[in-house]
Amino acid sequence: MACIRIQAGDFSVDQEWSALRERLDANAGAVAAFVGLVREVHGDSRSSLELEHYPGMTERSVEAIVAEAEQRWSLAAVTVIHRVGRLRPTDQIVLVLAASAHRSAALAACEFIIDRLKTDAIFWKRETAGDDTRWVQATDQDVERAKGWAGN
Amino acid sequence: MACIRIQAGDFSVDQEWSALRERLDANAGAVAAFVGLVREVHGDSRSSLELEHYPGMTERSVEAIVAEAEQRWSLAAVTVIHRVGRLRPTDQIVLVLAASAHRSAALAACEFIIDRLKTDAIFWKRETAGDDTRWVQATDQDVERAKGWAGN
Amino acid sequence: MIRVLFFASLREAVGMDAWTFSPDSAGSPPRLSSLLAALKPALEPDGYAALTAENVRIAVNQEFVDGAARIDLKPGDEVAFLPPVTGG
Amino acid sequence: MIRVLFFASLREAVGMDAWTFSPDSAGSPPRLSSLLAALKPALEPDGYAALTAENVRIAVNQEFVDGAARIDLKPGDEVAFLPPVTGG
Repeated sequence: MACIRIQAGDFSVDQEWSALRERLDANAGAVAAFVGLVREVHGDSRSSLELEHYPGMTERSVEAIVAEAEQRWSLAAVTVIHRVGRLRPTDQIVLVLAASAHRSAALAACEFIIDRLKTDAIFWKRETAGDDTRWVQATDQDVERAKGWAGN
Repeated sequence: MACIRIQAGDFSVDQEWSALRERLDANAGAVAAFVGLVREVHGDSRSSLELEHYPGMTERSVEAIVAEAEQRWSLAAVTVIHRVGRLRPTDQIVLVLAASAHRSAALAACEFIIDRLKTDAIFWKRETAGDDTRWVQATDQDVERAKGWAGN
Repeated sequence: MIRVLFFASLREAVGMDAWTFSPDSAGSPPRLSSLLAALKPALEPDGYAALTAENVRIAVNQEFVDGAARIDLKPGDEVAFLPPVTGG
Repeated sequence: MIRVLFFASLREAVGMDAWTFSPDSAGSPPRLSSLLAALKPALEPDGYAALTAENVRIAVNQEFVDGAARIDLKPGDEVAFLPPVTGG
Protein backbone atom coordinates (compact mmCIF):
# COMPACT_ATOMS: atom_id res chain seq x y z
CA MET A 1 0.00 0.00 0.00
CA ALA A 2 3.03 2.28 0.09
CA CYS A 3 4.28 4.43 -2.76
CA ILE A 4 8.00 5.17 -2.37
CA ARG A 5 10.09 7.09 -4.86
CA ILE A 6 13.60 8.53 -4.95
CA GLN A 7 13.88 11.01 -7.78
CA ALA A 8 15.89 13.96 -9.07
CA GLY A 9 12.86 15.81 -10.42
CA ASP A 10 10.34 17.84 -8.45
CA PHE A 11 7.07 16.34 -7.21
CA SER A 12 3.57 17.76 -7.24
CA VAL A 13 1.85 17.74 -3.85
CA ASP A 14 -1.43 17.96 -5.72
CA GLN A 15 -0.79 14.86 -7.84
CA GLU A 16 0.48 12.84 -4.92
CA TRP A 17 -2.44 13.87 -2.74
CA SER A 18 -4.92 12.96 -5.50
CA ALA A 19 -3.21 9.63 -6.14
CA LEU A 20 -3.20 8.77 -2.45
CA ARG A 21 -6.83 9.76 -2.05
CA GLU A 22 -7.83 7.38 -4.82
CA ARG A 23 -6.30 4.52 -2.85
CA LEU A 24 -8.47 5.30 0.21
CA ASP A 25 -11.84 3.83 1.05
CA ALA A 26 -14.58 5.48 3.10
CA ASN A 27 -13.01 4.24 6.34
CA ALA A 28 -10.01 6.58 6.07
CA GLY A 29 -10.72 9.68 8.11
CA ALA A 30 -7.30 11.29 8.35
CA VAL A 31 -4.32 12.14 6.18
CA ALA A 32 -1.23 13.70 7.72
CA ALA A 33 1.40 15.20 5.46
CA PHE A 34 4.84 16.68 5.69
CA VAL A 35 6.72 18.63 3.03
CA GLY A 36 10.36 19.55 3.53
CA LEU A 37 11.67 22.65 1.74
CA VAL A 38 15.28 23.65 1.15
CA ARG A 39 16.31 26.52 3.41
CA GLU A 40 18.87 29.17 2.55
CA VAL A 41 22.30 28.54 4.03
CA HIS A 42 23.35 31.55 6.14
CA GLY A 43 20.77 33.74 4.39
CA ASP A 44 22.46 33.23 1.02
CA SER A 45 19.79 32.98 -1.66
CA ARG A 46 22.34 31.53 -4.09
CA SER A 47 23.28 28.72 -1.74
CA SER A 48 22.50 25.19 -2.81
CA LEU A 49 22.04 21.73 -1.42
CA GLU A 50 23.23 18.55 -3.06
CA LEU A 51 21.74 15.22 -2.09
CA GLU A 52 23.66 12.04 -2.73
CA HIS A 53 22.21 8.55 -2.35
CA TYR A 54 23.11 4.89 -2.86
CA PRO A 55 20.77 3.64 -5.60
CA GLY A 56 19.04 0.46 -4.47
CA MET A 57 20.13 0.56 -0.85
CA THR A 58 18.54 3.99 -0.33
CA GLU A 59 15.18 2.77 -1.62
CA ARG A 60 15.34 -0.21 0.71
CA SER A 61 16.24 1.98 3.68
CA VAL A 62 13.11 4.05 3.05
CA GLU A 63 11.00 0.93 2.53
CA ALA A 64 12.21 -0.39 5.90
CA ILE A 65 11.13 2.83 7.64
CA VAL A 66 7.70 2.71 6.02
CA ALA A 67 7.33 -0.99 6.87
CA GLU A 68 8.06 -0.23 10.51
CA ALA A 69 5.45 2.56 10.48
CA GLU A 70 2.93 0.13 8.97
CA GLN A 71 3.65 -2.33 11.76
CA ARG A 72 3.22 0.28 14.47
CA TRP A 73 0.04 1.89 13.16
CA SER A 74 -2.89 0.78 11.07
CA LEU A 75 -2.31 2.79 7.90
CA ALA A 76 -4.57 2.94 4.87
CA ALA A 77 -1.90 4.33 2.54
CA VAL A 78 1.56 5.88 2.68
CA THR A 79 3.52 7.95 0.16
CA VAL A 80 7.17 8.92 0.56
CA ILE A 81 9.05 10.87 -2.11
CA HIS A 82 12.62 12.01 -1.53
CA ARG A 83 14.56 14.05 -4.03
CA VAL A 84 18.25 13.72 -4.84
CA GLY A 85 20.71 15.86 -6.80
CA ARG A 86 21.15 19.62 -6.66
CA LEU A 87 18.42 21.69 -5.03
CA ARG A 88 17.94 25.40 -4.47
CA PRO A 89 16.42 27.35 -1.57
CA THR A 90 12.60 26.98 -1.45
CA ASP A 91 12.73 23.76 -3.53
CA GLN A 92 10.67 20.83 -2.29
CA ILE A 93 12.94 18.09 -0.99
CA VAL A 94 10.76 15.46 0.70
CA LEU A 95 7.09 14.51 0.93
CA VAL A 96 5.43 12.17 3.42
CA LEU A 97 1.73 11.32 3.32
CA ALA A 98 0.17 8.92 5.83
CA ALA A 99 -3.52 8.00 5.83
CA SER A 100 -5.41 6.16 8.52
CA ALA A 101 -8.91 5.76 9.95
CA HIS A 102 -8.07 8.16 12.78
CA ARG A 103 -5.90 11.22 13.13
CA SER A 104 -3.72 9.97 15.96
CA ALA A 105 -2.30 7.16 13.82
CA ALA A 106 -1.90 9.34 10.72
CA LEU A 107 -0.12 12.13 12.62
CA ALA A 108 2.14 9.80 14.57
CA ALA A 109 3.11 7.77 11.50
CA CYS A 110 3.88 10.88 9.47
CA GLU A 111 6.09 12.25 12.24
CA PHE A 112 7.78 8.88 12.77
CA ILE A 113 8.59 8.56 9.07
CA ILE A 114 10.08 12.03 8.71
CA ASP A 115 12.07 11.64 11.94
CA ARG A 116 13.49 8.33 10.74
CA LEU A 117 14.21 9.66 7.25
CA LYS A 118 16.53 12.14 8.97
CA THR A 119 18.54 9.48 10.76
CA ASP A 120 18.05 6.11 9.05
CA ALA A 121 17.49 6.75 5.35
CA ILE A 122 20.60 6.61 3.21
CA PHE A 123 21.07 10.16 1.97
CA TRP A 124 23.89 12.61 2.35
CA LYS A 125 23.50 16.37 2.09
CA ARG A 126 26.16 18.84 1.07
CA GLU A 127 25.54 22.54 1.48
CA THR A 128 27.28 25.11 -0.68
CA ALA A 129 27.21 28.83 0.15
CA GLY A 130 29.65 31.10 -1.66
CA ASP A 131 33.00 29.31 -1.76
CA ASP A 132 32.17 27.26 1.30
CA THR A 133 30.95 23.70 0.91
CA ARG A 134 30.35 21.21 3.69
CA TRP A 135 28.70 17.86 4.37
CA VAL A 136 25.76 18.29 6.72
CA GLN A 137 26.03 16.43 10.02
CA ALA A 138 23.04 14.83 11.72
CA THR A 139 22.09 17.04 14.67
CA ASP A 140 21.93 15.67 18.20
CA GLN A 141 18.31 16.81 18.20
CA ASP A 142 17.53 14.64 15.18
CA VAL A 143 19.16 11.64 16.80
CA GLU A 144 17.23 12.25 20.03
CA ARG A 145 13.94 12.57 18.17
CA ALA A 146 14.53 9.32 16.32
CA LYS A 147 15.56 7.54 19.54
CA GLY A 148 12.37 8.81 21.18
CA TRP A 149 10.36 6.42 19.02
CA ALA A 150 12.23 3.38 20.30
CA GLY A 151 10.47 3.49 23.66
CA ASN A 152 6.96 3.97 22.24
CA MET B 1 -0.08 35.36 8.67
CA ALA B 2 -2.96 32.97 9.17
CA CYS B 3 -5.62 32.13 6.61
CA ILE B 4 -8.81 30.88 8.29
CA ARG B 5 -12.01 30.01 6.48
CA ILE B 6 -15.30 28.38 7.39
CA GLN B 7 -17.13 27.38 4.25
CA ALA B 8 -19.83 25.08 2.89
CA GLY B 9 -17.97 24.36 -0.36
CA ASP B 10 -15.08 21.99 -0.87
CA PHE B 11 -11.46 23.14 -0.75
CA SER B 12 -8.54 22.28 -2.99
CA VAL B 13 -5.47 21.01 -1.16
CA ASP B 14 -3.46 22.02 -4.21
CA GLN B 15 -4.65 25.62 -4.21
CA GLU B 16 -4.19 26.01 -0.47
CA TRP B 17 -0.74 24.47 -0.60
CA SER B 18 0.28 26.77 -3.46
CA ALA B 19 -1.15 29.83 -1.72
CA LEU B 20 0.65 28.98 1.52
CA ARG B 21 3.90 28.34 -0.27
CA GLU B 22 3.79 31.79 -1.84
CA ARG B 23 3.67 33.29 1.65
CA LEU B 24 6.89 31.50 2.68
CA ASP B 25 10.42 32.82 2.44
CA ALA B 26 13.59 30.77 2.05
CA ASN B 27 13.82 30.28 5.82
CA ALA B 28 10.79 28.00 5.96
CA GLY B 29 11.99 24.41 5.87
CA ALA B 30 8.91 22.48 6.91
CA VAL B 31 5.19 22.33 6.24
CA ALA B 32 2.99 19.92 8.16
CA ALA B 33 -0.52 19.27 6.96
CA PHE B 34 -3.62 17.46 8.06
CA VAL B 35 -6.72 16.67 6.02
CA GLY B 36 -9.80 15.22 7.67
CA LEU B 37 -12.12 13.10 5.54
CA VAL B 38 -15.67 12.04 6.29
CA ARG B 39 -15.88 8.36 7.26
CA GLU B 40 -18.84 6.09 6.60
CA VAL B 41 -21.10 5.62 9.59
CA HIS B 42 -21.42 1.90 10.38
CA GLY B 43 -20.17 1.01 6.90
CA ASP B 44 -23.15 2.72 5.30
CA SER B 45 -21.99 4.41 2.11
CA ARG B 46 -25.19 6.49 2.02
CA SER B 47 -24.62 7.86 5.50
CA SER B 48 -24.03 11.57 5.86
CA LEU B 49 -22.60 14.10 8.24
CA GLU B 50 -24.04 17.52 8.89
CA LEU B 51 -21.92 20.25 10.42
CA GLU B 52 -23.54 23.13 12.20
CA HIS B 53 -21.70 26.26 13.33
CA TYR B 54 -22.33 29.64 14.96
CA PRO B 55 -21.37 32.22 12.32
CA GLY B 56 -19.00 34.76 13.78
CA MET B 57 -18.29 32.97 17.04
CA THR B 58 -17.04 29.86 15.23
CA GLU B 59 -14.54 31.91 13.22
CA ARG B 60 -13.28 33.52 16.39
CA SER B 61 -12.95 30.18 18.15
CA VAL B 62 -10.71 28.95 15.32
CA GLU B 63 -8.73 32.22 15.32
CA ALA B 64 -8.11 31.79 19.05
CA ILE B 65 -6.73 28.26 18.50
CA VAL B 66 -4.42 29.46 15.72
CA ALA B 67 -3.31 32.45 17.82
CA GLU B 68 -2.36 30.09 20.64
CA ALA B 69 -0.38 27.92 18.21
CA GLU B 70 1.42 31.03 16.94
CA GLN B 71 2.34 31.94 20.51
CA ARG B 72 3.68 28.47 21.28
CA TRP B 73 5.70 27.96 18.10
CA SER B 74 7.44 30.18 15.62
CA LEU B 75 5.25 29.71 12.56
CA ALA B 76 5.83 31.15 9.11
CA ALA B 77 2.26 30.60 7.91
CA VAL B 78 -0.91 28.79 8.94
CA THR B 79 -4.01 27.81 6.99
CA VAL B 80 -7.16 26.36 8.53
CA ILE B 81 -10.26 25.57 6.49
CA HIS B 82 -13.27 23.89 8.07
CA ARG B 83 -16.35 22.94 6.15
CA VAL B 84 -19.94 23.18 7.36
CA GLY B 85 -23.22 21.84 6.02
CA ARG B 86 -23.99 18.38 4.71
CA LEU B 87 -21.07 16.13 3.80
CA ARG B 88 -20.81 12.62 2.40
CA PRO B 89 -18.35 9.78 3.10
CA THR B 90 -14.88 10.51 1.60
CA ASP B 91 -15.60 14.28 1.46
CA GLN B 92 -12.88 16.57 2.76
CA ILE B 93 -13.97 18.19 6.00
CA VAL B 94 -10.99 20.05 7.46
CA LEU B 95 -7.54 21.23 6.36
CA VAL B 96 -4.68 22.40 8.55
CA LEU B 97 -1.36 23.63 7.14
CA ALA B 98 1.44 24.86 9.42
CA ALA B 99 4.79 26.10 8.13
CA SER B 100 7.91 26.78 10.15
CA ALA B 101 11.68 26.90 9.83
CA HIS B 102 11.97 23.43 11.36
CA ARG B 103 9.88 20.31 11.28
CA SER B 104 9.38 19.94 15.04
CA ALA B 105 7.45 23.23 15.25
CA ALA B 106 5.45 22.59 12.07
CA LEU B 107 4.45 19.07 13.15
CA ALA B 108 3.60 20.05 16.72
CA ALA B 109 1.57 23.10 15.65
CA CYS B 110 -0.40 21.10 13.07
CA GLU B 111 -1.23 18.43 15.65
CA PHE B 112 -2.09 21.01 18.30
CA ILE B 113 -4.47 22.81 15.95
CA ILE B 114 -6.34 19.70 14.83
CA ASP B 115 -6.57 18.44 18.42
CA ARG B 116 -8.00 21.75 19.59
CA LEU B 117 -10.38 22.00 16.64
CA LYS B 118 -11.92 18.78 17.95
CA THR B 119 -12.56 20.15 21.42
CA ASP B 120 -12.55 23.95 21.33
CA ALA B 121 -13.82 25.05 17.93
CA ILE B 122 -17.52 25.74 17.76
CA PHE B 123 -18.89 23.07 15.46
CA TRP B 124 -21.48 20.39 15.98
CA LYS B 125 -21.68 17.21 13.96
CA ARG B 126 -24.76 15.13 13.31
CA GLU B 127 -24.45 11.71 11.72
CA THR B 128 -27.25 10.16 9.74
CA ALA B 129 -27.23 6.49 8.73
CA GLY B 130 -30.46 4.98 7.44
CA ASP B 131 -33.27 6.21 9.70
CA ASP B 132 -30.90 6.82 12.57
CA THR B 133 -29.60 10.29 13.27
CA ARG B 134 -27.53 11.40 16.23
CA TRP B 135 -25.39 14.27 17.45
CA VAL B 136 -21.77 13.20 17.74
CA GLN B 137 -20.30 13.41 21.24
CA ALA B 138 -16.68 14.42 21.89
CA THR B 139 -14.75 11.27 22.78
CA ASP B 140 -12.85 10.99 26.05
CA GLN B 141 -9.77 10.38 23.89
CA ASP B 142 -10.23 13.73 22.13
CA VAL B 143 -10.59 15.52 25.45
CA GLU B 144 -7.48 13.78 26.80
CA ARG B 145 -5.45 14.67 23.71
CA ALA B 146 -6.46 18.32 23.97
CA LYS B 147 -5.69 18.38 27.70
CA GLY B 148 -2.29 16.90 26.97
CA TRP B 149 -1.22 20.19 25.40
CA ALA B 150 -1.94 22.14 28.59
CA GLY B 151 1.15 20.77 30.32
CA ASN B 152 3.52 21.35 27.40
CA MET C 1 -35.19 43.15 22.88
CA ILE C 2 -32.68 40.35 23.40
CA ARG C 3 -32.10 37.68 20.79
CA VAL C 4 -31.70 34.12 22.11
CA LEU C 5 -30.13 31.37 19.94
CA PHE C 6 -30.16 27.60 20.34
CA PHE C 7 -27.68 25.35 18.55
CA ALA C 8 -27.47 21.74 17.45
CA SER C 9 -29.04 19.29 19.93
CA LEU C 10 -30.42 22.19 22.00
CA ARG C 11 -32.13 23.62 18.93
CA GLU C 12 -33.87 20.29 18.54
CA ALA C 13 -34.58 19.92 22.26
CA VAL C 14 -36.35 23.28 22.45
CA GLY C 15 -37.87 22.97 18.99
CA MET C 16 -36.71 26.39 17.72
CA ASP C 17 -33.47 28.01 16.66
CA ALA C 18 -34.17 31.50 18.02
CA TRP C 19 -36.40 33.21 20.54
CA THR C 20 -36.88 36.82 21.50
CA PHE C 21 -36.76 37.99 25.09
CA SER C 22 -38.47 41.31 25.78
CA PRO C 23 -37.74 42.16 29.40
CA ASP C 24 -39.94 44.43 31.44
CA SER C 25 -38.57 47.84 30.52
CA ALA C 26 -39.55 49.37 33.87
CA GLY C 27 -37.64 46.92 36.07
CA SER C 28 -33.97 46.58 36.95
CA PRO C 29 -31.51 45.49 34.17
CA PRO C 30 -32.49 42.03 33.02
CA ARG C 31 -30.26 39.12 33.92
CA LEU C 32 -29.85 35.70 32.40
CA SER C 33 -31.85 34.36 35.32
CA SER C 34 -34.86 36.44 34.30
CA LEU C 35 -34.40 35.35 30.69
CA LEU C 36 -34.49 31.70 31.79
CA ALA C 37 -37.53 32.35 33.97
CA ALA C 38 -39.35 33.88 31.01
CA LEU C 39 -38.24 31.04 28.74
CA LYS C 40 -39.30 28.20 31.05
CA PRO C 41 -43.08 28.32 30.42
CA ALA C 42 -42.45 28.50 26.67
CA LEU C 43 -40.70 25.11 26.69
CA GLU C 44 -41.53 21.48 27.35
CA PRO C 45 -39.91 20.27 30.59
CA ASP C 46 -37.39 18.21 28.56
CA GLY C 47 -36.32 21.29 26.62
CA TYR C 48 -35.77 23.37 29.72
CA ALA C 49 -33.78 20.56 31.35
CA ALA C 50 -31.61 20.27 28.23
CA LEU C 51 -30.85 24.02 28.24
CA THR C 52 -29.86 24.02 31.90
CA ALA C 53 -27.76 20.84 31.77
CA GLU C 54 -24.30 21.12 33.29
CA ASN C 55 -22.40 20.76 30.00
CA VAL C 56 -24.30 23.54 28.22
CA ARG C 57 -22.31 26.75 27.79
CA ILE C 58 -23.81 30.17 27.38
CA ALA C 59 -22.40 32.96 25.24
CA VAL C 60 -23.39 36.61 25.42
CA ASN C 61 -22.53 38.53 22.28
CA GLN C 62 -20.47 35.55 21.12
CA GLU C 63 -18.28 35.42 24.24
CA PHE C 64 -18.61 32.58 26.70
CA VAL C 65 -19.80 33.71 30.13
CA ASP C 66 -19.20 31.94 33.42
CA GLY C 67 -21.50 32.16 36.42
CA ALA C 68 -23.92 33.13 33.69
CA ALA C 69 -27.11 33.57 35.72
CA ARG C 70 -25.88 36.81 37.31
CA ILE C 71 -24.78 38.44 34.06
CA ASP C 72 -26.57 41.72 33.28
CA LEU C 73 -28.10 41.94 29.83
CA LYS C 74 -28.98 44.97 27.77
CA PRO C 75 -31.17 45.56 24.73
CA GLY C 76 -29.61 44.25 21.55
CA ASP C 77 -27.62 41.53 23.29
CA GLU C 78 -27.36 38.10 21.67
CA VAL C 79 -27.52 35.17 24.08
CA ALA C 80 -26.67 31.69 22.80
CA PHE C 81 -27.00 28.24 24.34
CA LEU C 82 -24.26 25.87 23.11
CA PRO C 83 -24.10 22.12 23.69
CA PRO C 84 -20.64 20.42 23.79
CA VAL C 85 -18.78 20.98 20.52
CA THR C 86 -17.51 18.28 18.16
CA GLY C 87 -15.50 19.78 15.32
CA GLY C 88 -12.41 18.78 13.41
CA MET D 1 36.51 -9.23 -8.55
CA ILE D 2 34.85 -7.25 -5.78
CA ARG D 3 33.48 -3.78 -6.37
CA VAL D 4 34.12 -1.22 -3.62
CA LEU D 5 32.08 2.01 -3.35
CA PHE D 6 32.72 5.22 -1.42
CA PHE D 7 29.96 7.73 -0.67
CA ALA D 8 29.69 11.42 0.14
CA SER D 9 32.49 12.69 2.42
CA LEU D 10 34.32 9.35 2.11
CA ARG D 11 34.26 9.61 -1.68
CA GLU D 12 36.01 12.95 -1.31
CA ALA D 13 38.36 11.72 1.39
CA VAL D 14 39.63 8.82 -0.73
CA GLY D 15 39.41 10.79 -3.98
CA MET D 16 37.42 8.19 -5.92
CA ASP D 17 33.89 6.82 -5.97
CA ALA D 18 34.73 3.20 -6.76
CA TRP D 19 37.66 0.80 -6.59
CA THR D 20 38.10 -2.80 -7.65
CA PHE D 21 39.50 -5.43 -5.33
CA SER D 22 40.94 -8.50 -7.04
CA PRO D 23 41.84 -10.93 -4.27
CA ASP D 24 44.45 -13.58 -4.70
CA SER D 25 42.41 -16.41 -6.26
CA ALA D 26 44.65 -19.13 -4.81
CA GLY D 27 44.27 -18.12 -1.14
CA SER D 28 41.46 -18.61 1.38
CA PRO D 29 38.17 -16.71 0.84
CA PRO D 30 38.89 -12.97 1.00
CA ARG D 31 37.70 -11.04 4.00
CA LEU D 32 37.01 -7.38 4.51
CA SER D 33 40.27 -7.23 6.44
CA SER D 34 42.21 -8.32 3.36
CA LEU D 35 40.28 -5.78 1.25
CA LEU D 36 41.29 -3.02 3.66
CA ALA D 37 44.89 -4.23 3.67
CA ALA D 38 44.98 -4.08 -0.13
CA LEU D 39 43.29 -0.67 -0.13
CA LYS D 40 45.61 0.97 2.39
CA PRO D 41 48.62 1.54 0.13
CA ALA D 42 46.32 2.97 -2.57
CA LEU D 43 45.19 5.80 -0.27
CA GLU D 44 46.65 8.83 1.44
CA PRO D 45 46.84 8.32 5.23
CA ASP D 46 43.93 10.76 5.71
CA GLY D 47 41.77 8.77 3.35
CA TYR D 48 42.44 5.49 5.11
CA ALA D 49 41.77 7.05 8.52
CA ALA D 50 38.46 8.44 7.21
CA LEU D 51 37.36 5.01 5.95
CA THR D 52 38.14 3.30 9.22
CA ALA D 53 36.60 5.97 11.49
CA GLU D 54 34.21 4.68 14.12
CA ASN D 55 31.08 6.23 12.61
CA VAL D 56 31.62 4.74 9.16
CA ARG D 57 29.30 1.86 8.34
CA ILE D 58 30.04 -0.87 5.83
CA ALA D 59 27.50 -2.58 3.61
CA VAL D 60 28.04 -5.80 1.69
CA ASN D 61 25.61 -6.23 -1.17
CA GLN D 62 23.61 -3.29 0.18
CA GLU D 63 23.13 -4.78 3.64
CA PHE D 64 24.86 -3.29 6.64
CA VAL D 65 27.36 -5.67 8.25
CA ASP D 66 28.55 -5.60 11.84
CA GLY D 67 31.94 -6.88 12.97
CA ALA D 68 32.69 -6.29 9.34
CA ALA D 69 36.36 -7.23 9.25
CA ARG D 70 35.66 -10.95 9.63
CA ILE D 71 32.99 -11.10 6.93
CA ASP D 72 33.84 -13.48 4.07
CA LEU D 73 33.60 -12.00 0.60
CA LYS D 74 33.06 -13.70 -2.72
CA PRO D 75 33.54 -12.65 -6.33
CA GLY D 76 30.85 -10.26 -7.51
CA ASP D 77 30.19 -8.80 -4.06
CA GLU D 78 29.64 -5.06 -3.70
CA VAL D 79 31.23 -3.49 -0.63
CA ALA D 80 30.29 0.09 0.31
CA PHE D 81 31.67 2.55 2.86
CA LEU D 82 28.98 4.89 4.20
CA PRO D 83 29.52 7.97 6.36
CA PRO D 84 26.73 9.05 8.75
CA VAL D 85 23.53 9.79 6.84
CA THR D 86 21.62 13.09 6.78
CA GLY D 87 18.38 12.77 4.85
CA GLY D 88 14.89 14.18 5.22
